[in-house]
Amino acid sequence: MHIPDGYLDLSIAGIFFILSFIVLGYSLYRLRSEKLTSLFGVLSAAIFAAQMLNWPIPGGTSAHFVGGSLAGILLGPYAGALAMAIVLTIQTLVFNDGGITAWGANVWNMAIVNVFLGYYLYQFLSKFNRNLGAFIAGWLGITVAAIFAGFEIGLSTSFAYGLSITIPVMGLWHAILGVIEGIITAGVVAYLATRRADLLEKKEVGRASFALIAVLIALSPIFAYFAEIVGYSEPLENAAEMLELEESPIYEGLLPDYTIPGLDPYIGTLISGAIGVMIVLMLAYAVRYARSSRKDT
Amino acid sequence: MHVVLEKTLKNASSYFQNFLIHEYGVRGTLHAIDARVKLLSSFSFVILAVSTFDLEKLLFLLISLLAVSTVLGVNLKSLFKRVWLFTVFSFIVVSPFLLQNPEYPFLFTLRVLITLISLQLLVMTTSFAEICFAMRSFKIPQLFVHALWLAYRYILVVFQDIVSILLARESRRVAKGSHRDLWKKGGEAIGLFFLRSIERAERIQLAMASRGEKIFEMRAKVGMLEIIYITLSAFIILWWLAL
Amino acid sequence: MVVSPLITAKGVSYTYPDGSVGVREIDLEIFPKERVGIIGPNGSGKSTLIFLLSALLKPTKGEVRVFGLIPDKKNVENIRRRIGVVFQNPDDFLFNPTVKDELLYVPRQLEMNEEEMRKLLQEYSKTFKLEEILQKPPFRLSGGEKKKVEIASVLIYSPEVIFLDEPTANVDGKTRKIVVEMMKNYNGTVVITSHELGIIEELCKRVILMSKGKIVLDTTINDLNEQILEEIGVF
Amino acid sequence: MVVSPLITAKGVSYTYPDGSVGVREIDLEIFPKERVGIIGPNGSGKSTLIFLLSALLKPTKGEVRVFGLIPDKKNVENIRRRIGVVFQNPDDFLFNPTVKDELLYVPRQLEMNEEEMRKLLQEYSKTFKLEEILQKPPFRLSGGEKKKVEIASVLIYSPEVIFLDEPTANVDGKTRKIVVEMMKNYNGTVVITSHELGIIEELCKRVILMSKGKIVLDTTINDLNEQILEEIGVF
Ligand SMILES: Nc1ncnc2c1ncn2[C@@H]1O[C@H](COP(=O)(O)OP(=O)(O)OP(=O)(O)O)[C@@H](O)[C@H]1O
Ligand SMILES: Nc1ncnc2c1ncn2[C@@H]1O[C@H](COP(=O)(O)OP(=O)(O)OP(=O)(O)O)[C@@H](O)[C@H]1O
Ligand SMILES: [Mg+2]
Ligand SMILES: [Mg+2]
Repeated sequence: MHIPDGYLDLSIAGIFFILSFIVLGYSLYRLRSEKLTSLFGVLSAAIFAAQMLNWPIPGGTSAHFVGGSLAGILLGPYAGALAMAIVLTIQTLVFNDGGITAWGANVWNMAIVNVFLGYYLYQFLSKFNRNLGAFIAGWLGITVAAIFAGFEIGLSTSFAYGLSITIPVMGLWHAILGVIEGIITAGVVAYLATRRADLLEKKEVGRASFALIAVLIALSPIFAYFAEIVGYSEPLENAAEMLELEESPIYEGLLPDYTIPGLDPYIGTLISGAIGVMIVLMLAYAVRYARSSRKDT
Repeated sequence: MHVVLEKTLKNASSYFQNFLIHEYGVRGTLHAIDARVKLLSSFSFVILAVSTFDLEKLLFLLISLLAVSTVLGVNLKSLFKRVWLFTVFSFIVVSPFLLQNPEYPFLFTLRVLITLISLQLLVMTTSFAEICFAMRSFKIPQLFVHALWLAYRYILVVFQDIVSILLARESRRVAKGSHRDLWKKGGEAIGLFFLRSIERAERIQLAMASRGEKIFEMRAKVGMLEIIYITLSAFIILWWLAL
Repeated sequence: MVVSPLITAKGVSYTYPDGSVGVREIDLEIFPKERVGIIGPNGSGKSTLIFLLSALLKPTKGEVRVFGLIPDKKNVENIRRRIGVVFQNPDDFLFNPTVKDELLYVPRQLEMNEEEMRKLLQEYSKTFKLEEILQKPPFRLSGGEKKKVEIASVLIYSPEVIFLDEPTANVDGKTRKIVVEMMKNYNGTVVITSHELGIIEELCKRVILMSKGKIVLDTTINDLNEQILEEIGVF
Repeated sequence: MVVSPLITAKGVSYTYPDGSVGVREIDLEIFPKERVGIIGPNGSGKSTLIFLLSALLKPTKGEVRVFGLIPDKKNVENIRRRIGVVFQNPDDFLFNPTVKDELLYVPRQLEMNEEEMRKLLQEYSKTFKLEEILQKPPFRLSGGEKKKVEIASVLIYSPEVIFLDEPTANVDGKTRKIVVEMMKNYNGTVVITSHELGIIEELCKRVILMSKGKIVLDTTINDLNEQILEEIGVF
């Protein structure tokens, strides 16, 4: 379900960065005086390992076990969100699984929507039947998270598929594969209930803050929609145009005859590209030289 | 079936384990540069890549990054090993557009490839501790970085355990076994492994307690090397804008 | 009559995925019923060699033959049945939910009958004083208890060849005696690594000395002297 | 002048969460600069006792005082800083990405200066022959190498009290000699458990015998005889 770099328009990526910062920041605030348990570490590691197995979905991103609901159930929503966010960060930084610009969106889907929804469903349903509650939390959690992911990429113009494809594709695939997620979630919960029931103690959450986060989740698609309308899909290019950098004096100074007379502009671009690369190479050698003259361990 | 499954799991685990520990032995120029500088420049390159569908701009960026990698001591072969998977992956995802708009899948995949390379310039040359340090100095909350560091360590432990347990199972597998057992025993085995990892982690927690839990702060290094690398990155950005 | 070797290694090297050299260019023959001790300083490749000779690792160069066969998918279960390996680190070895399951792991696969299994279980848990911990999960045992369980669950199915990697580390004197006694009466081939030379002296006639991944000496226990040991860095 | 004890245990019991008894009703005093050996059969509670005396586990009954203090949230970090514990199982102990990070883990926290750390690192990696593996992740080492790294990363910061749980398991003769040498010249309090009586004889004057979670004898090394050991089941 990880969205890589390049799938999202920057405006959409940006709005989800902001939303995720808010909720994650609040979670950190709630956790400020707590010590991270070994369960936290091991569960993060286990979820990390379980997410290894994934395969691509044309028209979407990928499908795999997510574990957001499980994290929410075992750690509570705040620590669960933190655990998932950390798994996503390590995956981005070590494997490139999930983009760095898409980090906000990925955290939103898997660490916030999935965790909070899964936690809440389990708390509500486990009053009636613990295992069924865990199953539904696992299944619905991943499906809704996938629908959010589908919405984000579908709304982005860089990703050529429209909403009418991405949402059904992501949603349906995950609704089917989510059954496995549900089974695993219920299985782990049932297993721990018999061996280490202390790990399943109810985690307290404030009602008001919980409601606020729910509202944020519900409204997030609307924020994203407006961000897409307002934002430029290619802000940097627009910035370049706005600054009229293409005709700027700095640039002319560097390469006065950008369109060398008699050459067609395409070759001109090619040449200036080549010159750029040459300069990059020279600078790289300069870095290497600086390294060889610095002595440290 | 279950034998194949175990084998796959073992291969996958050792594969990912290698991913997690980079070649600490080989140290190129990029390794020496301050992690914060690398973090920022890699991030900028990613932004550049995802901000355009211009073939010229993308090619300029790709060739520049490859040039930087070669000169500054990133092995192109290992770089390729780390980026091919998600590149192919992305191509498959957008391949249905091949007939309708043949340029798009290639440009799209090229963008993804560049973002992957940009990040690898950081990941392959920086230890995880340095990355954590860089995050701390960008004022990312202590708790988050601490959790990141903790999880990273447990991931190493868990992967190592998976590999050794699978070897142990192999050493005492004297019959092929039946498929029926897969579901019955498989679930139990996973649950047990999870429990065991938790209790092992509890002991590692003791080891950390006995030696102090403060995540260490590394010293920043900013010198000529960093300044020239910043210049290099700034040049790439400017030229990209101008192209 | 010429006895053919049970296990042969020809030009065997093993390099770990990260590039560390485990062993290099090993040539070795082990004959039926031999007692072989492998000694050498830490990191000299003893454990790696055991994994290779027991067909758990595939050499990156060269060839290992076990019972005359090159291990492959088809024959591997058969080979495993006839070989027992006691790992150096019991945590890498024990994976069953309880000590009892651990002991019976192989007997159950061999589909022994219940009565036979009950007897074996009783015998081995008595010998190794495991009666009180039979229902405990192995990861909740003390260091030496783990090692005891490990040794017992290999000896219980009487493999033809036994590899013991540091059998006396962490175990108490009593258990050590029992292991020595059992190995003395044992009717198969035994390969032992140990940093405690005593057990090698008691059990093995042939001693192999390793250093930096290579076999540097293959001799009898009587020809071993302090000087050689010191040179190689065992002492 | 009356010397007050460094560590005291009064009526200390520890039961593991699953109900297994680790130790029961321990009364013990350890004085500054003492060398204490703890021996006893597998599962007799030695490791558990070390965890209790080093303030890593909280007794389920009774009271442990370290440096005169009852460990609580506020003082525990200070207490632990003055104590070094070498765990029985190095896999439970090593958690840093490289051997170098492992060795410098505590020095970095103590904010030593670079020069000092460089020197320490050089000294200890030379003594324990770790130069070639400094950049390796600890979990990719051989059994004995792990133990060496563990011992080195505790000795490197010279704590006032050192607990060594089976320091000689899996390590080669040379390393064993080095450890004995270092402990002989060491200026603090040392508590050692070992199944190898040799090292206890070489280093400790006082010996504590444990059996089934209890201290059954607290005596000097000279008063220890085979008969007692055999009775308790050490041999
Ligand atoms: N998993 C691994 N990955 C990489 N290198 C390894 C791994 N295990 C062992 N090594 C290296 O291979 C070499 C041989 O290790 P091995 O475990 O065979 O030594 P050993 O002789 O058994 O040592 P010991 O007496 O300490 O048990 C060592 O240099 C070690 O660092
Ligand atoms: N994590 C654990 N959970 C439950 N019981 C445990 C655990 N660790 C140890 N025990 C039990 O506590 C008792 C004492 O164990 P301890 O590790 O202290 O023994 P020991 O004297 O160190 O033994 P060894 O010589 O084998 O190291 C044993 O009966 C053991 O089974
Ligand atoms: Mg070994
Ligand atoms: Mg112990």
